[in-house]
Amino acid sequence: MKVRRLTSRYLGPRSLAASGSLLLLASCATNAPQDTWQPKGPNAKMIDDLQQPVFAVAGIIGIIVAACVGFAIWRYKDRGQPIPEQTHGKPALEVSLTVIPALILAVVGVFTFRAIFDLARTDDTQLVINVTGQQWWWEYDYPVQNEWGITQPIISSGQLVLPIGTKVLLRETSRDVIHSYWIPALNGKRDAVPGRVHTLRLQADAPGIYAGQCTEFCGLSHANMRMEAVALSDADFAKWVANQQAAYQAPAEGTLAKEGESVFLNQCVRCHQVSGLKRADGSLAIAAPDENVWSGAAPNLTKLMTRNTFAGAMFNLLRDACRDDVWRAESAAFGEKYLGGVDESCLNVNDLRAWLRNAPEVKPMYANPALLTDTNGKYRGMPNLGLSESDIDKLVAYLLTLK
Amino acid sequence: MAIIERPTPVLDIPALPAAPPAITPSRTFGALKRPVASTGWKSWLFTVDHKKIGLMYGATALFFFIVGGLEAVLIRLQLAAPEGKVLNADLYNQMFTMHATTMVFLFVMPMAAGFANYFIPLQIGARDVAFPRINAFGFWCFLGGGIVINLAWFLGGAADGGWFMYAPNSGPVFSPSNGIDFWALGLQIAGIASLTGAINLIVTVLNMRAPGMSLMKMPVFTWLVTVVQFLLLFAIPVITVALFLLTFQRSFGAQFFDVAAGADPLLWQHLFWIFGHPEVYVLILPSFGIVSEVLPVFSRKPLFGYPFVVFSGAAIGFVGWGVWAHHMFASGLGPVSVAVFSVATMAIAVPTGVKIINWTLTMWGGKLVFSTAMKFAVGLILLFTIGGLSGVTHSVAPSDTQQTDTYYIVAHFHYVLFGGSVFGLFAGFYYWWPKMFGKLLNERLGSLNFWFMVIGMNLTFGPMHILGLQGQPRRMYQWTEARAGEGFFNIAFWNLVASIGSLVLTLGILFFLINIVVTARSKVRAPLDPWNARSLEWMTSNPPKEHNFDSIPKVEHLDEFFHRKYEEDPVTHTMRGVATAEQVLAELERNADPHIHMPSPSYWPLVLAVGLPVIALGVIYSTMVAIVGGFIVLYAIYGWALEPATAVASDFDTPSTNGHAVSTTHG
Amino acid sequence: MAETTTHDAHVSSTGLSNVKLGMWLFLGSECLLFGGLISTYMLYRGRVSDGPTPEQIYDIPFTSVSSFVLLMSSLTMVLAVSAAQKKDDRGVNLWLTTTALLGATFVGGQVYEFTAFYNEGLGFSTSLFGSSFYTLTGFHGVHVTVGIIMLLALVAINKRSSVPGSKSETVEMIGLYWHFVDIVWIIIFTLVYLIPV
Amino acid sequence: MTTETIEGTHLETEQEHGMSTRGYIVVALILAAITALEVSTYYVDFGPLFLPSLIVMMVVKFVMVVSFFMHLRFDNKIFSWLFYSGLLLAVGVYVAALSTFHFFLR
Ligand code: HEA
Ligand code: HEA
Ligand code: HEC
Ligand code: CUA
Ligand SMILES: [Cu+2]
Repeated sequence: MKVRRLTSRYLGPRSLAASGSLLLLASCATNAPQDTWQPKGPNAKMIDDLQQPVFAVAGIIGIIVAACVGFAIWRYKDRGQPIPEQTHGKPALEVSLTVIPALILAVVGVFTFRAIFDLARTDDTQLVINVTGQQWWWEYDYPVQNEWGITQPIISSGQLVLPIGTKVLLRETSRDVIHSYWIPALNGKRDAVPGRVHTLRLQADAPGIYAGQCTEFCGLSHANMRMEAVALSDADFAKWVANQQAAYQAPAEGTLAKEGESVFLNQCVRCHQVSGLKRADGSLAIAAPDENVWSGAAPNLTKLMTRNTFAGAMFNLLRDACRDDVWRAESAAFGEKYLGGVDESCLNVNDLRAWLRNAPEVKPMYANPALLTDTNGKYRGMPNLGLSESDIDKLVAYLLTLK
Repeated sequence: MAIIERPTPVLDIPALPAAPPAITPSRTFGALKRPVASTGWKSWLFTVDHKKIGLMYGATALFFFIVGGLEAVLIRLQLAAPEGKVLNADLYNQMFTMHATTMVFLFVMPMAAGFANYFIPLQIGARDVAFPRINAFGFWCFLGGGIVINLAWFLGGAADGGWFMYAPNSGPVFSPSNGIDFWALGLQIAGIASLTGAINLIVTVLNMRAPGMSLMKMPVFTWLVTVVQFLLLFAIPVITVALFLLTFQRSFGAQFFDVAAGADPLLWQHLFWIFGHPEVYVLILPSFGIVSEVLPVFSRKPLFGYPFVVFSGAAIGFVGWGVWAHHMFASGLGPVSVAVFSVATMAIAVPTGVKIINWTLTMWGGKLVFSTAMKFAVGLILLFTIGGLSGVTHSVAPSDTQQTDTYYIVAHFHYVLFGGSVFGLFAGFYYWWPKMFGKLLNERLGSLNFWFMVIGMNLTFGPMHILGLQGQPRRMYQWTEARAGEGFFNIAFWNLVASIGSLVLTLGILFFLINIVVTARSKVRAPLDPWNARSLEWMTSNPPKEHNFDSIPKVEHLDEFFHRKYEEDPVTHTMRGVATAEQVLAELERNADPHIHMPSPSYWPLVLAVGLPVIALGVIYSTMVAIVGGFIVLYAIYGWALEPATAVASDFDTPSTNGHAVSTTHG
Repeated sequence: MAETTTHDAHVSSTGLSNVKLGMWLFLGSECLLFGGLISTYMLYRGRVSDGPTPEQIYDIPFTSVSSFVLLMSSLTMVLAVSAAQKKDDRGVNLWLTTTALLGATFVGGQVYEFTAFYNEGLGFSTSLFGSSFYTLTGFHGVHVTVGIIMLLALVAINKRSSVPGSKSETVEMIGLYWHFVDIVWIIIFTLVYLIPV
Repeated sequence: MTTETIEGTHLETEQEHGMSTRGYIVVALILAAITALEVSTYYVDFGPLFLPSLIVMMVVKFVMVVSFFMHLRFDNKIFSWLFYSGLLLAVGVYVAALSTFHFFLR
C-alpha cells in the first residue's frame, strides 16, 4: 500500500484555501486526470460536443422548475387568504407543457442517434490492439500488423501504447469476470465481457499519458484495476514497437541480476513469461499461468521496465519525481522521456519490493488457499511466495534488466 | 375478531388469551384452535387486519432503514479520506451490496407496501383488503426474506457482488462465501411478498371500492400504487427467474453463467434490468402518490390536472418496460439496440415532467400551509427534478458511456431515491401519523428533521455529481490521491464534503427517531382532521376502528371528504365550510351498519412463511433441513386451505339485510 | 391453495369474484415467469459444450404422445368445471380424478424422459442446453405436479363435502390454473421440441 | 365501472358459459388435429413454411384453449385485459431482449 502521511492535502489548510478561492483556482488548477469533460481525442470530443448542450438544457429546465416552485412558495404562502376556487386543471396548458419537453427531447434524440452510430464506426480502423481484462489488470496484445512494424505479437500490460492521430480499434474481452475499459480523455467506456469481443475506438490528438480505470465491479481489487494510455508520435511509436520486439538479453554472468534470473526461473516463470528467457539447460522457459492462476494469465514481464506502472497500474514503477517528469513533459519531449523507461535511479524500489515480498498484502487478492477450493487451488492474483530479502534483491536487479 | 356487533366498540372486547373468545372458534383440522386475541402480541402475530399489517411493514422497514443507513455511513467514513482504512476491500464490497439491497428491498419497497396496506382500503372505502390472510403471509415473507439476507453477515460474510449482482462475478468461483446464496434466496422470499401483495391490492382496488367511487374518483395515491402493483406483478417473476438461475448455478452446478461452457453473461444483465428498471418506478411512484395527496391538502386546492397525473403515472409504468437496457449502454449491445433504448429512455422524461408541472401548478394560486409534510413534498419536487434531469443526461447514450459506473450515477439515483422516494415517504409519515397513531408528530422537531435532511442530502449527494464527472468510479473501496486532481473540482475535497454531509443526514434522521419517541410519550391527541384533508381515509376515527368505516360512504366527488366539508360560493367561487369533520363522521356513525363481519385471525400465514426461510437454509446447508421446511409449508397450506376466511357460518347471526354489511373478503 | 368465498352475497365494484380476478392476475404474472425460462432456453439451446445435442436425444414421438395426454387433460378439466356448474358432484369427482390421472401420466412421462436423457449423458450440469432444458421443463413439471395435488385434494375434500366456499368456483380456479399449465406446454412443445436448433 | 351489484353478481360464475359438453369435445378434437399436424412437420418437409406454420399452429392452439376452455371469450373483458397484458408484455420484452443477442438473425 502506498504510504501517505495523514497530513496530505485533503485535510490540510490548502484544501480549505482552495475551496475558498474556488473559481479563481478552478481556471488554473489541473482537474482530476479522469475528468470527463476534457476530451483529448475526436471520439471523446464527439461525446463532449453532444453532452455539453444536453447539460445546458437540463440546467435551464432545472432552474425554471426551481424558479416556478420558489415563486409559488413565496407568492401563495398562506397569509390568511380564503380557500381558493377548486379548479381542476387547464387541459390546453397541460397539453402544451407536455409537448414542449417532448419536442426538446426529440431534438436531443436526433443528435444522440447520430453520435451513437458515428462512434460505432470501425471500417476505417488503422491499428488494432487486443485488450484482455482479468482480475485485476489489463493485458494488451498487438497482433501482427506489418504496416506498423509489428512483425511478431507484442504482449504487454498496464499501459496501452498507441500512436497519436491514429484510429485505434480496441478489441476487448475478458478471462474471468466483466471489466470495463475506460480512458475518459479518449472515449467512453466499453465492457470487457468474457466470451464476447467488444470494440472500442480510441484516438489521441497529442502525445501524453491518459489515465483510466476499470469501471465494472470485478471483485476485491476492482478499485485497484487502473490503466493508462500512452500516446506517442508515429516515430516514437515505431521505436517503442522495435524495442518491444528486440531480443532477450540475458544478464552478464556473475552479476546480481544473473542470480536473479535463476530465482526468476525457479519461482516466477511458472506464471510469468519473459520471452527469450532460457533455462540453464538451454531450453526456452515457457510460463504456464493457466495451471496456476484462475484467469489463466499473468502479466508478461519481457519488457517490464519499459512501462511506468505495475500490478494493474496500482503502483508506479517510477519514483514520484521521475514519474512527474514524464507525466508533465511537454508534448514534444514526452516521447523521449517515456521511451527512456525505468532505470535504477528512478525505480520505485519500495513498492516493487513490497509486491515481491507479499503481493496480497499490498493489493487485495484471493490468494488465501482456504478460499481457493472452488478454483481447484488456482490463485486469483499473485500469491505470497515467501521470498527471502536476498532473493528479492536479486529479483529486483534482474527485473531492472527487462527493458 | 370476526364479528363486530354494534354498538360495542372493538377495543372494549376483553381478549386475554385465556378469556373465552367472543365467537366460537372454528377448529382448523383438529390441530390448532383459531386465534382470536385482539390485543397483546398474539393479536399482531396472527392478525389479518390490513392496518396492523401495514404498521408491521412500516416498523420493520424503518428498522432496516437504520441498518441500511448505518451501512451507508460506514461507506462514507471509509471514503472520507484517500486510502481509507475503516473497512477492508472485502467488507466494503459487502457493505455497498447490502446497503443497496437493504435500502431498496427492505426499506423503500416495504415502507411503501406498508402505506399501501394501511391506506388503500381506507382511501377506497373498504373494510379490508381482498385477501387478508395472504396479506399477512406477505408481511411474514418480507420479514423472513430480510432476515435471511442479513443472516449472511453472521454466517461467513454477506453478499458482495453489488446490488445488481452481475454474472459471472456472482458465481461460486468469484464469490466463495455463502453471502450471495443468502441474498438470492432471501430476495426470492421477499419477492413472494411483493407478488402476493400485488395481486391482493389490485383485486382490492378493482373490486372493493365504495359505491360511487369510479376509477377516476380514486385518490392519486391509490392510483399510483395500483400502477406499482402492476409493475410488481409483472416484474417480480423476471427477477424470480434470474434468482433461480443464480441459485441453481451456485448450489446445483447449473451452467447458466459459466462462460467456459458458452454462457453469455449479458443474459443476467437483461433479466436483472428487465426487472430492475420497472423496479425503480416501483420505488418512486408510491412517493409520487403521497405528495399528490399532500400538496392539494396543504394548497387547499385539488390536484391540478388529476387525469393527467393518473395517466402519466400509467404511462410511466408502461414505458418503463421498454428502457431497461439504458443500464447497459457500455455493455456492448451494439449501436442499434443502444440507439433504440436511448431514445425510449428519453421518452420517459415526458410523463414524469407532467407530474412535476402539475404539482407546481397545484401550488400555484393556492393557500400554501407549510407543515412538515408539505415541506417534504415541496422538497421532493425540487430534489427529484435534479435527479430526473441527471437521468436525462444518462439517457443520452454516448454521454452515459462517460458517466456510467461513476459517482455521477450514484448522484443521480440518490437524488431520485433519497430526494424522491425517501422524501415522499417522510411526507407520508408526517401527513398520516395522526391517522395511524392518533397523535401529531412534533412540528418543531419535524422542521429540524426536514432542514437537516435537505442540507445533509445535498451535501452528501450534490458533490457526487462533481466526483463522477471528475472520473471517480463507484464501488471503489479506496480512492487514491494520485487521481484526485487539484483546485475546485478536486476529488479529495468533495469526498470529504460528502462524508460530512452523510453525518448531517444522520442527524436529520435522528431527529425523526427522536420525534417518534417524543410523540409516543406525549399525551396530546390529534384532532380528528388536523390537516383539513380531502380523501376518504380521513373520514374515519384516529386511528381507524378495526372495521374502518361505521358505514361505507357513498362517493360523489374526487376529494369526497373535502366536498362534504365545503361548498363553493356561487358568486366568489371560493369555498366555505358547511360541516366539520366531526359532523361528517357523526353522520356516518348514525347510519352505521348493524352487523359487520371482519375476517378472523389465522396462524397459517405465519406458519407458511416460517417454512420458507427454513427451506432456504436447507438449500444452502443441507437437504434434510430443506425437507423439513417443505413439510412446514405443506402443513401450513393444508391448514390454510381448510380454514374458512371467517369463522364458520354458524358463528354468525342471521345474515344482514344491508348489503354493505357483509364483508367481501377472502382468505 | 383453494381460496374460500365466505358468503353468497358479494359486494364487488366490478361484479366479479375476487378469487377469479386474483387468479387471472397470477396467470398474467406467470407469463413473465415462463417467458424468462423459455427465453433462457432459446438463447442456450444450441450451446452444447459437452454431452448430447437436442437433436440427438429428443424423442419426438414419445413427447408428442405425452403432450397429447396433457392436452386432453384440459378437456377433462373443463368437463369437471361444467359438472360443477351443474352441481353434478359425481361428475366433478370423476372428471377431476381423470384429469389428475392424465396429468400424472404426463409427469410420469417426463420422469421417464429425464431418466432416459440422463442415461444418454445429459445431466443438469453437462451443458448449457442441459441446464436450461431441465430448468424449463422442470419448472413446468412442478407446476403440473402442484396442479395434480390440488386436484386430488379437491376430490378428497369434496368426498367429505367440506369444500369451503363455493365449490364450482374452486373447481373453476383450479381449472384455470390447469389450463394455463397446459398452454405453457403448448408453447414449450413447439419451441423446444419441434423447432430444431 | 362501479356497478353496485349486491346480490346476484356472484351468480355470474354459476351460469353456463355458452359452451356445451359437445362444444368442448369439438374444440378438443380440433386441438388434437392441430397437434397431429404439428408433429407431422417433424416428418414431412414443409420447406420455408415450416417455421411460420408451426408458430401459427401454436398460437391457434393457445388461443383456443384460453378462449374456450378458460372461458375468456365468454367472460368479462377485464380478465382478458389482465391476462393478455401480461402475455403481450412478456412476448414484447423477451423478444426485444433476445433480439439484442441477434437471436433472430442467426
Ligand atoms: C427512484 C428511482 C429512479 C427514478 C425515478 C429514475 C428516473 C430516471 N432514470 Fe434512473 N436510475 C435509478 C433510479 C431511478 N431513476 C437507479 C437506482 C439507477 C442506478 C442503478 C445502478 O446502476 O445501481 C439509475 C440509473 C439510470 C441510468 C443508467 C445509468 C448508468 O448506469 O449508466 C439511466 C440511463 O439512462 C437512468 C435514466 C433515468 C431517467 C431518464 C429517468 C426519468 O424517469 C427521469 C424523469 C424526470 C425528469 C426528466 C425531471 C422532471 C421533468 C421535467 C421538469 C420536464 C422537462 C424535462 C425535460 C425536457 C428533459 N437512470
Ligand atoms: C433507497 C435507496 C437508497 C438510500 C435511501 C440510500 C441512502 C444513502 N446512500 Fe446509497 N445506494 C443505493 C440506494 C440508496 N442509498 C444504491 C441502490 C446504491 C448502489 C449500490 C451498488 O453499487 O451496488 C447505493 C450506493 C451508495 C454509495 C456508493 C458506494 C459505492 O459505489 O462504492 C454511497 C457512497 O457514498 C451511498 C451513500 C448513501 C448515503 C450516505 C445514504 C444516506 O442517505 C443514508 C441516510 C440514513 C442514515 C444515516 C440512517 C440514520 C441512522 C441513524 C439515525 C442511526 C442512529 C440510530 C440508532 C443507532 C438507533 N450509497
Ligand atoms: C501463481 C502465479 C504467480 C507467480 C508464481 C508469480 N506471479 Fe507475479 N503476478 C501474478 C499475477 C496474477 C499478477 C497480476 C496481479 C495484479 O496485477 O492484480 C502478477 C503481477 C506481477 C507483476 C506486475 C506486472 C505488471 O505488469 O503489472 C510483477 C512485476 C510480478 N508479478 C513479478 C513476479 C515475480 C518477480 C515473481 C517471482 C518471484 C512472480 N511475479 C511470481 C502471478 C504470479
Ligand atoms: Cu476490473 Cu473492475
Ligand atoms: Cu433504469
